[in-house]
Amino acid sequence: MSRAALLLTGLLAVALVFPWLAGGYALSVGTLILYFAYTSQSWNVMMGFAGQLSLGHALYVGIGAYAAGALFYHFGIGPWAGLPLAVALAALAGVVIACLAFRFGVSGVYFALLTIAFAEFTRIGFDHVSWTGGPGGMFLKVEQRDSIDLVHLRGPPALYYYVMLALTAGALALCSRLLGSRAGYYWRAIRENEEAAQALGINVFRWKVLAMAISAGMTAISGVFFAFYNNSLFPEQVFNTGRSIEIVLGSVIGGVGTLFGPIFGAAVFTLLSEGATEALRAVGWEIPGSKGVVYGVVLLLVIVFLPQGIWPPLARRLGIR
Amino acid sequence: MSFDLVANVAISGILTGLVYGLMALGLSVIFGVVRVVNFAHGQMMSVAMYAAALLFARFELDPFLAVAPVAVAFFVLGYALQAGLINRFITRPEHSQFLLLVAVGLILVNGLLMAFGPDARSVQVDYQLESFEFGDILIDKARAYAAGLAIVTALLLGGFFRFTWTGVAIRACADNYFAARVVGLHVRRLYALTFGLGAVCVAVAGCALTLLVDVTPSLGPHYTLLAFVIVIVGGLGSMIGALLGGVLIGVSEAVGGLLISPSAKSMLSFGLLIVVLLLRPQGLFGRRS
Amino acid sequence: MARSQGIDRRSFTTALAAGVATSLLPLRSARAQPAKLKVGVILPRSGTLGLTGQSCQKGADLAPGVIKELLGVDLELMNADFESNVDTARTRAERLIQDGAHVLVGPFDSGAAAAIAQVAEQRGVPLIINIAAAPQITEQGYRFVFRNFQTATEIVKNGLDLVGELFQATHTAPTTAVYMHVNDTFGQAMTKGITAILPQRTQLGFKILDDIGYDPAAKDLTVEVSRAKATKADFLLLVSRLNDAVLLRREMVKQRWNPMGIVSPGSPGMYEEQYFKSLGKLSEYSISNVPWYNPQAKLTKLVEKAFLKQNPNDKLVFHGLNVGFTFEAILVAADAFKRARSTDPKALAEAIRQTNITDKMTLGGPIKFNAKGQVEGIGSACVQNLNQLPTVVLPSAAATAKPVFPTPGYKKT
Amino acid sequence: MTALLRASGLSKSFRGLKAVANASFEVAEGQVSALIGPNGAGKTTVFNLIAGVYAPDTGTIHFQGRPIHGLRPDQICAAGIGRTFQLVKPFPALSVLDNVIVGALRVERTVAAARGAAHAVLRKLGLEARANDPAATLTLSDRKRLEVARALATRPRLLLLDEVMAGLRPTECDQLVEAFRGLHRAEGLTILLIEHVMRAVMALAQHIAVLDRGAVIARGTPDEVVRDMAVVQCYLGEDTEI
Repeated sequence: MSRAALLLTGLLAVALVFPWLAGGYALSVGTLILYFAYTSQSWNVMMGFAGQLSLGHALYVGIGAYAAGALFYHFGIGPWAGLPLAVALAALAGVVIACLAFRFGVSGVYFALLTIAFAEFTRIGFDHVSWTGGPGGMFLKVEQRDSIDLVHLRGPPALYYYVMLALTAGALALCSRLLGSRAGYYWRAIRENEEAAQALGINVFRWKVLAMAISAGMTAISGVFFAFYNNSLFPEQVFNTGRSIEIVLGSVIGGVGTLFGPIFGAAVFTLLSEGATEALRAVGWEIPGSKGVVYGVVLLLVIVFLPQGIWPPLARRLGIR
Repeated sequence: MSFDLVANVAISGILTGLVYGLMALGLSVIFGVVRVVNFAHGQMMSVAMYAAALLFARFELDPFLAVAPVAVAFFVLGYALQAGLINRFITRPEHSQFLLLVAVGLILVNGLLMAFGPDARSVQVDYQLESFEFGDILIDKARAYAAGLAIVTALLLGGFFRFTWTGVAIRACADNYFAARVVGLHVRRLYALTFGLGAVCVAVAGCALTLLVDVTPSLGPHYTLLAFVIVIVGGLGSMIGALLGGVLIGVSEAVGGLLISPSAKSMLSFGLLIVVLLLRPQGLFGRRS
Repeated sequence: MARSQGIDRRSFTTALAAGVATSLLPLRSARAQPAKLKVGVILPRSGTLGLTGQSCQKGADLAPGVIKELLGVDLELMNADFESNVDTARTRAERLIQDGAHVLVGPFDSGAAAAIAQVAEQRGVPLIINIAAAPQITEQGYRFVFRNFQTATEIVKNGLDLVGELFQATHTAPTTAVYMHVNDTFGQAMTKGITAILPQRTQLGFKILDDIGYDPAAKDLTVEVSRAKATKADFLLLVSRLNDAVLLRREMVKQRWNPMGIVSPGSPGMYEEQYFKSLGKLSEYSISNVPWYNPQAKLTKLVEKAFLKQNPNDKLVFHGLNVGFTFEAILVAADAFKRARSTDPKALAEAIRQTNITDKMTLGGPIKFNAKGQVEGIGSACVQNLNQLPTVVLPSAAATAKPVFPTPGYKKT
Repeated sequence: MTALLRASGLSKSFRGLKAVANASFEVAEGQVSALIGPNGAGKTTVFNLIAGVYAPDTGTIHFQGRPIHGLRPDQICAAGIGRTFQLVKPFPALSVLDNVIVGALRVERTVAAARGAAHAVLRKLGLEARANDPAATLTLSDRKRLEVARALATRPRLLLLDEVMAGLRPTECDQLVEAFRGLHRAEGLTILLIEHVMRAVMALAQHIAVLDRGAVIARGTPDEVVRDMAVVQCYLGEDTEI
């Protein structure tokens, strides 16, 4: 067994027994880590694989959340039935944005700004859609807490943890498959040099759109989870630009374009943010904003001194290629 | 809808837009030359606003007079930021630069929160509640002065780029990085200078804006986005484009607020941004590159 | 930042590591000895709602002392700041429960309340909402969520009734109003209430000419006020938060708009200290019909004494609503603890359900929860800013001054 | 001998500047042809017109009898034309092997098959030893080889080489010439090269077209062209290296 496989098995084993070891708070932090790992992995398909910088991924989380949430809220249709719709809608949105952007030759920073603009546009738009509750929010009905109802994704916290764990593992497997497939080769070629990729017969436009569709669809699944985990949705919360940045952070801290980076990065930055709160409390320095400053400084240090992210140098040290 | 109403709203939109335009001008200059996306732009401006509010609270210094010290301080800070940090990033990939400035923005927002708490600060001067009256048309005095300051600052900056050797050198850098290096320009120093000048725009706009808007630590990100919208719509690297873009956004949001629900008016800006990016990526007033 | 000298890097790193470690260790706290009730107070002490959260915190801080005196029960407060961020609210709530909180109190904001309610329900720990008006929260089917505050619908009902009383008391009969509201969870809930209830209150005799919703993060309300002014309505019906209320009032003066008055059918903002601080004279005469406290009540005197002891330079009246309802939420918890003689969350929840507190600080009937965990019959007062103080002017039973309406316009001094 | 590629009457202007003016030429099947001319003669533009980077203003390009002018670069590649870039454009973060696999995937159905094909191409160009190194670590000469390998992996009928010798040392140049000769001999690959280094042109090309100011001014076998050089010289100026 290779070192990577060993590490992966070990991690998975720890992750599987974690709910038995951890208290409620740790479990919720664990769920949060997995959530960010998953969304960041999804984002990584676009940026890490295909090289297209999206800063508006909250859009797809929101579409997924609202699609599945609204089906449940208005028609009592459970999340699993809502899932395909959520994925389809988000993928469609991704395709539309990608087609517009790439057809008109929007790229780089401009593309990033375009994705922000679409997300913001949608956020404000949702503020004026009364069917989804507008800014007042959409509140999903909550069932009894001790019954495990997989059909409606209702149950104790551990259920959500395992759902998220399954999703994260699934995303890792999917991304690993993708990376080794024709798509993976083509995307990386496009990322490295679009012109050269095109000269090798790659229809750059089509493959970029595909990357966007897959990334958006994957992200939407986390939105469905988000809706049923939180039970209340507000456009301001869901589509916020800050959300999009959180999604990006995992990959960037962990290592853009790597498979383990997003997972590792999500863990680091979630623990950092929680740890900073605890640490500041421990040293009696509970001033509003102090956590944010610590967070910002650490982020700054990582970016300045570890431009590849934390994972690649660590992997080298562990002897994993 | 009466003419007075539209005229009143449009005029105030133009005036506010000019101030926003000045802020965006700072972004345009930085982006146009250094090619780095300043995602901490609005956050920097909220720092300037705090500085102005603080100078007022401590010394009763009118924000229009506070412009001088704040601008000088910002020039130094901007220069230092570029020279010490961002210059190391000019060859890094875009997402890396973006995160660097996100981190800077985070530190600024939360630093302000730590230093000043969450409550809004404002400046109270006599002319703030006064207006020029032309029949039914009322023009807010503070707003008019702020817009005037924005225009003067933009003109000075324009003059600098056109008539001074350094200004011309900076433009050369913007046009062609390698050529500029080949002819022996100290590019990195010029970059730092540019960032300093961008920061001055931000400082002046921030001081002017304290008269119109109460400042809170969380104000920054909103203005960062606004600055981007203006710069892209107006045309990157076009100085007049940034000002006109500001005016356009100011007026469209103002008039939009009359026609549709005011809470939806920002959709117009983002909608405009999307359309411009797709159809005229060089901006409405920019040259095709 | 001078404070940074306090921490060197190593001690910080150690603390950070320790923080990460403790936050993950399964600390199963002993819940056996019922000597003390641990109350997790979760409020937005920083961020956009920071000021109000800090105001609420004052009510929490004085609670242990007053309640010890009142019920002889020992309380331990565990404070958490959710930074006006719903996600943080969620993890902070988890953390409080993990650290052994027997009951949660908070969080002022409906969005956060919805998130915390979810956690409370999952962990089976009672949450007593101090302030948060979105009606849906007590309609989602939670069993561990209680609210001692009016829902938006009730606020609107009471608020509009008080508007009627105001007209009667001042012998005025405005026929038109322009309605402005902040477009967030709270404003939306209020708007829904008003659209439903106003048509039933035909005796009020005014109609709404325009409905202007604005962005809660609005920096500039020029357009909104211009549009409102253009309706030439008799008075302004306003549902606001704090910052926007300040902004709006100033803009009205700039645009020389002097309607008969500004009346809030029940929203924060105009009775809060910052409103007076930022606006000075301009704050005068604004009217808020809000859930309020009874200045005459016995409990109020007790609370006020404690409040002044802790905040010698403050006045209770500026924090009345926030302090009152936060204090009462903790009181409910303490009272249930006393009766249940246990910190077991299920027992506590059961006891809370049986609450019947008649000796209270806020206006209205006794604190009794219905099947959904909602208290009904909380009273409102018409509070007008007079002589730089929020002053109860209606209902006459609790009033300390007469209402002024129409209000005199702003004059430059 | 049939013409594999036939360009006739090609013109292309940039902002009013005529880069290619009514140029016509043919590339015969199985031959090595070269396009030479001074800087600014329009060679690279002609090249880019063939490769689909630009569409010609006027004129047609036929490949195997099919019109290909105005197609996108990826369609040109799919039609069977491989190319290299004057300024090499490897995929720097990918390994040498992965670089070539990307090319091989044009014809192979699976990644595994593409890997096999890529190894074969690398062997042919003597890059096998570096297969697992990131492309960014290669020397310039090896990067040029990599470019050729990548283009070859797409199994082109026609290979376009854009100044592939530029910047190489004479020995490296000779090695590469040898490699091309081998390819041409072994597989009968048709090659069109644009080249400044006349040494390589004379060693490789069987047919030469001379381009000046966007127009073809001479064509023929290397000997014929050299014989014409006196004429050519006056067109091209003194600095043409022969």
